[in-house]
Amino acid sequence: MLPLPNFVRKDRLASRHSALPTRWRQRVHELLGSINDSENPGNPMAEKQIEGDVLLSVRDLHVQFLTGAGLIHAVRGVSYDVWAGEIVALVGESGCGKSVSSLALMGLLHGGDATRISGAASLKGMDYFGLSEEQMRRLRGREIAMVFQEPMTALNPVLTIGIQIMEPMLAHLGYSREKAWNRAVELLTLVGVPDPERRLGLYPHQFSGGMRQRVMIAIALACNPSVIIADEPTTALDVTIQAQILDLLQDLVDELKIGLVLITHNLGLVARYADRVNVMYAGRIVEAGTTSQVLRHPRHQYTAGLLKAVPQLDMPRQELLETIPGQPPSLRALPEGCAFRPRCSAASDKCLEIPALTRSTQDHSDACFHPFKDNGVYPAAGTPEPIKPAISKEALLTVSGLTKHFYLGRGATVRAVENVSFSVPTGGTLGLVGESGCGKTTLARLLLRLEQATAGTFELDGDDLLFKRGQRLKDMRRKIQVVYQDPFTSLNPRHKVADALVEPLLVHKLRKNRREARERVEEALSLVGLPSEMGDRYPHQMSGGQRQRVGIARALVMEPDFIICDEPVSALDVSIQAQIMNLLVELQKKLGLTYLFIAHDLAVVRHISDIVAVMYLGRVVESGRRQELFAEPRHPYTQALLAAVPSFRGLKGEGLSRGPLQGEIPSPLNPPSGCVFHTRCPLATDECRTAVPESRSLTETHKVACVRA
Amino acid sequence: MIPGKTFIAGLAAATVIVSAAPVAAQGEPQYGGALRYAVSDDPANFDCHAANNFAVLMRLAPHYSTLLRFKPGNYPEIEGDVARSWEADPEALTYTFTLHPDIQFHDGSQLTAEDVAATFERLAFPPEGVISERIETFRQIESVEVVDELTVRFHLKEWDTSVLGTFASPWNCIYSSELLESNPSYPSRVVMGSGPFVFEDFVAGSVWTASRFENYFREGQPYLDRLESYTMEGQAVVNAIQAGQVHTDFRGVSPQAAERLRTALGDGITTHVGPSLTHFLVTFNSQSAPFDDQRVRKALNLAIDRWGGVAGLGATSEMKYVGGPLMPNGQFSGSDAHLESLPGFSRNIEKAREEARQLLAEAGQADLSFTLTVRDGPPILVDFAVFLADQWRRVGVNAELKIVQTPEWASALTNSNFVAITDIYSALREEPTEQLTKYISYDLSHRSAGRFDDPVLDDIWARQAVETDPRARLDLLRKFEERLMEQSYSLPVVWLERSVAMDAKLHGWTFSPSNFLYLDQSGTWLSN
Amino acid sequence: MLRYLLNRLMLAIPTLLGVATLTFFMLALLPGDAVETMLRADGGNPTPEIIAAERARLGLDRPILVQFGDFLWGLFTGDLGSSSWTGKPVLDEIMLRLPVTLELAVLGMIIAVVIALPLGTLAGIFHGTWLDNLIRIFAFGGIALPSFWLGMMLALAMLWFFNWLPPLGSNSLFSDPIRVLQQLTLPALAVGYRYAAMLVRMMRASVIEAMSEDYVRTARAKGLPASSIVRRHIVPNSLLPTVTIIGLEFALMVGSLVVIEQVFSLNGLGRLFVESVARSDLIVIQGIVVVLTIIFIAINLLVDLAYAAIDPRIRLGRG
Amino acid sequence: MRNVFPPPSHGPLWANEPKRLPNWVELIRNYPFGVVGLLVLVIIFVASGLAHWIAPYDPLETNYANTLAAPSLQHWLGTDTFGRDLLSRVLYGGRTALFIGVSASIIGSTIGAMLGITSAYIGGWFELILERFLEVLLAIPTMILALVLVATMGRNLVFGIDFNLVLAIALPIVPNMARIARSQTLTIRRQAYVDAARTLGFSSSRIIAWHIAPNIAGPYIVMVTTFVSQAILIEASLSYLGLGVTAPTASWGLMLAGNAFNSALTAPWIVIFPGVAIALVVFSFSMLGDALRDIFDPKASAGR
Repeated sequence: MLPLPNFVRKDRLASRHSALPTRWRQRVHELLGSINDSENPGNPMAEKQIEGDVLLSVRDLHVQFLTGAGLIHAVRGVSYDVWAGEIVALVGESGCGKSVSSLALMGLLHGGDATRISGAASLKGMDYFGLSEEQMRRLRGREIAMVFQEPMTALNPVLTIGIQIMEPMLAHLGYSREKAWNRAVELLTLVGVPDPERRLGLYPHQFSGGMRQRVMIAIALACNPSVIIADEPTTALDVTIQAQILDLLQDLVDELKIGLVLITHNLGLVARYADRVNVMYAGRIVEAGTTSQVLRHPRHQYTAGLLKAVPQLDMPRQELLETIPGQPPSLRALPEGCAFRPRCSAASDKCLEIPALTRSTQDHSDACFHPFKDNGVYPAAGTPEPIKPAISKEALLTVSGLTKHFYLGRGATVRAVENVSFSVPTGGTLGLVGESGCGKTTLARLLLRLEQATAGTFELDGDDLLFKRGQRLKDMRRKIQVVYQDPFTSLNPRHKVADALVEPLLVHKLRKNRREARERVEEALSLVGLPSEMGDRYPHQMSGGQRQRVGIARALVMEPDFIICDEPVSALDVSIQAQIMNLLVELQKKLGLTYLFIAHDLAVVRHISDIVAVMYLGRVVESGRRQELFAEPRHPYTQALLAAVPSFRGLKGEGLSRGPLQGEIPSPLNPPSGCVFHTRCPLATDECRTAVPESRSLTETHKVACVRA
Repeated sequence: MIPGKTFIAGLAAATVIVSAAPVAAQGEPQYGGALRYAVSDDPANFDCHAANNFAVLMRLAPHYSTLLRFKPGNYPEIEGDVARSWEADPEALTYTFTLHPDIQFHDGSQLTAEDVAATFERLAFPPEGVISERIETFRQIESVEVVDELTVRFHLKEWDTSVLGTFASPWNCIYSSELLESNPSYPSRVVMGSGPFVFEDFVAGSVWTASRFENYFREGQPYLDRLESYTMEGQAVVNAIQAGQVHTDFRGVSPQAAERLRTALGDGITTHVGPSLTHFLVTFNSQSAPFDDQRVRKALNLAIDRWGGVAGLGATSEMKYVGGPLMPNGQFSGSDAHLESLPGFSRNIEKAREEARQLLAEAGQADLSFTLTVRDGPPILVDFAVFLADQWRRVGVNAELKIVQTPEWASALTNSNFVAITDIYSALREEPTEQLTKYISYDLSHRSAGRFDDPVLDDIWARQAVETDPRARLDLLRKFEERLMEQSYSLPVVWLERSVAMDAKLHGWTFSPSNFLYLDQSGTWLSN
Repeated sequence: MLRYLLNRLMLAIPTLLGVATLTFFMLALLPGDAVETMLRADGGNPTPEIIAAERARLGLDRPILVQFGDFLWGLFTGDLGSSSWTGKPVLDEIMLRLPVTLELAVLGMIIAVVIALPLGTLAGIFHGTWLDNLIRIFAFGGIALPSFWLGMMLALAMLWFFNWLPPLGSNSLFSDPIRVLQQLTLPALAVGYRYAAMLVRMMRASVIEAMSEDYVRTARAKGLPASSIVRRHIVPNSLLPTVTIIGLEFALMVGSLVVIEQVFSLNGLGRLFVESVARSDLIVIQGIVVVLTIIFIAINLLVDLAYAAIDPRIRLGRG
Repeated sequence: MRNVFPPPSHGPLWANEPKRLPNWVELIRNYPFGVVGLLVLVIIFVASGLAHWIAPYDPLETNYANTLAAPSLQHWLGTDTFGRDLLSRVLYGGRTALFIGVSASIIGSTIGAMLGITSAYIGGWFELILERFLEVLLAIPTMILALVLVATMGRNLVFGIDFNLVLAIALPIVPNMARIARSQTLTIRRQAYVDAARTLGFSSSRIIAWHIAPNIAGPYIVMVTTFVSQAILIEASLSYLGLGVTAPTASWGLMLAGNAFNSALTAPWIVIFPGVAIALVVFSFSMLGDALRDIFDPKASAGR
């Protein structure tokens, strides 16, 4: 293993300080003083921990940006510590300051005087915020490293990954190229990239997303740093790959005694991997403690609300989710006092003051005047739901043998959708679940007639829609509507909300004139819980949740029978997800709508669907009623998916199974022969490699396409 | 340097050096050196007989001899070139030429009467597939007879004194009869004559090189070792002269450019300035309205302030002299008083314009508007058209310029596809019969641009051509001018000045009013 | 990689055919009789018989589609017809002038690249500073100054201060490279400046964009020194869009060549083109357009090669 | 290299939001070149638009008694070889340049944008054929294409403006704009709101006109600005070669054509002022275009 860099040794700290300009020396001492001063308003848990094995210590970190839109105070006094060999999670919704604070710690923010930072941070006891940019640079990658969210863009496309892994060693450790190369081979082996010697000569585009993230981790590990900050390291990855990557990080932390800061919005990941957790809201840590304390006994109202709002696979399904009302605050105009006050059911006048983070037990603190009382939010991991009969026998939508091939020329064919059949009962919801590239979105586009199917039929109400043209296609379009994933791109930025909603009514002549159409639009807006004055806004003047409501209203004005929801909540913050899902459920009840609900999140699908179909590489591998499929998954892929989903019932160290699925998802351009899943399947036999498994009926509703199930 | 100051100084210094300085005044010729000069265009092919662009002649003249030539240093006197002597016999309608013995072609063969006869037969009676641009000039020739090896006799249809000048035309390059026999169009591809310089190489678009012909028949000539002529045009020429890259452009440069060169190079530059045989004219289409009305044509003639124009434009451009169809201050021109009495030449422009407006009003064309077709080429052609339009604007007539490329312009001219068109006419020498072919009826002369039919005018032209009494001929010419300007079919407007700026080291070249002469460089030499 | 190149080559063929077709019909459908205008190019006065004979000689009396077929076949066999002005094969006329134009273009391109890449990089990494502003003004100047004006002013300045101009005549790059350099450097500066300006702008924009890319953040997180981030991460990636522009801007540079060759009396294709326009020598015009298109396509092919050399995603294919 | 990534200041925080500068000051600070370009253009537009009233002389009015006069109080920029007032000619020349530049740019860009949007949206054979065709046009160097066009089409004066000249300058713009519009449309087409419009049963023409075209307005304006400068340069070059604007119309390129440079050393004003005028206008359009690009496409100016 590598020696520690000598410049961070404490005995040399003094001499380093003397090398700094007087102004800075003074500043460093001030800051050091303030850390040792126990009255600082920072994290009370930190007091005793200043010495010992603390690797990274953050005190009262503030970050401000001066932007064209005004002053943004993104981080407002964040303090926490990271010890060797532990994973500390920073969890919160978008804009809570979790990423900005870590970039500040890495010294990666720039912008000169337009960005201001105050507070202190020390690595192994050495305050490093006062260092010059050049000294800071020597620390980055050497002592503190970072893994970013987007493995697709975080690697330089024109350099081999070998060079990219070797760079920090050459820059910091003065290694010869040969030595760096050997170490790079070692590192790739360590992060689980097979055939490392050959792979070092390859370029990033020759790697899959999961592999790239492993390379990123290898880069971070190159100089054997003491702290790694992982900023949403798996958000862009599929759930089975996510588990692989986090298991890897967990192992590295255990083995190398690194301190890992895991930044995430996913409470399930926190539960499964973090030792301690800091919950952030509007630039502050509102609750901190060990993972079990915070997740099992949340004290801040926000934490509790968040935990309730997220559907969990291992908890009984509720008809409606409990939601946190309102929108996350804008950092430019925070509410006075506790930032969560306007959304908090327990808020009182007292909350007009800013609550300090105070310790409630040895390893748990919170910043709430009215802490949440644990009154059975979490019934024990429950009995399985009883299997109820399907809502309706009568199918509104029947799809059979639907196939879509994209021809790329030179004989290359992407089999995006292959022989898919299912039906959706009137008034019911079919949940379609699968990882990226499984064909679920293509399927939606086929049903919407945005793509023309290669083969198959689909009937709505007994009417075959696949080859309709002209006016009849237009009529069909009225009956089938869609809610898109990304509320930022699904609304035309140049049209006011009301205009966007009035337009289809007039085009389809559903209303005689603009005034009547406007009335209908206001009706639809109120149905989705938006005040009618929202109609006069442009999309960019609204929040993500509001836009998604507009997207739903746009589908509703057409009075459709059938709505396709294409990942409608995956781009939304956790607290907003629940609101939208509840809205969909309520609308279904009220209007008797039928849904096709596409998602990659199994918990969300379980929450909302009556029938679930699991897709893998263009095929439906298993389908059935929600209750039977989740209680008794038969296909090995379904089982693996379920196992890979982290849930905050199963905490770290509670003996969960590891590494559910190995390998990568094969390319749909060149799918495996026989059963497409056989390359990753633990049960695969020779038969699976040759024969395409037929869909077998296990019960009247439960079908599986696997010979071994 | 202060620009304004230079400019004023320049004006004062203009037109100092007088033209046609005798060769002797320049001292003893020195041998050697390469003459580099600019030529504005490439030859399409190498056949003198088929060409009529002086740029072609600038390239070809040094390679060929002619029967007679204009005497160096003594324009417009004519002397023999390959002809040692000649006899005219008006009774027998013959010209008999005796050639120099010992004239060699560049290929070593002897130049004999056969070659002269073959050349002139080719010019006057071109065989199938050969283009001769001189058929009209030689319309008087009946036949060519080879008397003996050194004697050739021309039989004419009728007697014409002007024909002697025609024999001196530099266009009549003498070709080898032997080669012509095998291929009548060899001259278009091969340069092989008996002139002072032997063709070396031609890079299209770039440079034409020639070297001294050691066996040139004139003793001691030529003086130069080499000729290099570069294809270049416009501002690049002046730049190149200034930088010393070329010695000169024999066509001449604008006074403005000459002034610039004098300023920059001082004594290093010699400028030969004098009147030119080139003039600009404008022709109306007399066959169609509104120019079928003489009043309209005359009004437009009256509106042109020729005197004022040359006073201003002459300062910066070659448009320097006012004259009728014949060169002002020449052998055949009338007095200033007569000129000023002609319509359009009055010094009292206000009165003339008043009359013009009145004529227009009478003709019902008070706000006439028409298109003037203008040949694109040297910028001065456009400037000329701008001048005309400006003059007409002052009597309320709007002339829209239509600037076209030379081919389209030529087509418009011959097909009478124009309303009004500008034209340029360069003559070889002062010879009214030939020069006035531009101004007579079209059925008599294809050179004439105006599609009019005026027996009166034609009659005067025919009479002066055969008039042997010089005074009576001059009177006829004045009558011609009066009729022409009154009818205003085609209007001579300005006569150009020729100003050739050359490196002061260049000597022995003769300045003449014509661009076409003295281009064989046989007497040209460079001092050290 | 090879397949990528072949693919590019195949794509060039329809473009070339299209250009040939377009120019052929544009010129063939000219109003008026082309032959007659050609014959008058020298101010001559041809008789109808001569015109008819010439038409027959050039094969212009045949149906237009037959002529077109002939033209395409000629193109295929390297026969672009004969100049109606000199009667010589158009290909010869063009090949005579091609070296100068190519040398000038390449020299201009080299000057542009040598000037533009460092300046663009500097402007990009120091964007918003006075240095950036200076470089931007330099670049705007290159875009704004008309080439002919700049060329003429350069020539006059040379005359004024040094009484020197580039040597005249045709010089071969192989026998006398020094003279060729003397002859072409000044005009190449005039065309290269504009070219450089375009590249500076592109390079600057690409550098600015690259600086905010995730991989640069990664490189910073590794603690690499700024110089090596610029050298290894920012510049190679910024070169990609800039290299594309090098190919595309060539088309614009040809426009400058047309006037610059005029100004410096260079015996190149641009000058031949302008002269042929004045002589209405349609067959030469047609030939030049086709040849320039081939050069343009070839240059873009080279650019694609360079692109592939820099970008492993193309060199090695996807995944 | 030190300040490549200027580090943030580890200083005291802002207690309150610092007072923001007025919008126009911000604009000047952020886009100094763009603001200068805009101002110069406004001045030039006004001056040449009002040339009829501002110009001290008629641009065609000759004075043979006062040719090539140096700049003076009577003639601020001097006179040319016809004794015409150079200031008036420069002003009227601006009118010519701007009219031809702006109209050619708008015509070319609009046709190009329509073709680009339509082909990208409709796709299929239409796109394939159109794309080939545009590639053909793109492969012919701009100036050569314009030259061939003016040489073949001849002149066609409509109200004193050579319409064919405008077309010849506009045509090379078409494929360039079409390419840009096409790539923009392909991006926009992938946006969910276009899909949404299709699933709402809107016709293609409605989607193109109401949903795609307005979202291309930004790049369109940027490109129109860029192409104006290109068009002005081409007009000047064509006129310089004698194939553009017809004399005696005042045009900057024409003022430099012919023998103008012969007077460059004796009467430098006649070549300097028109050259400077061209450069200034193109300079300003480029600066404005760059600033507009930064404003409409913040990605290109990331990190500002």
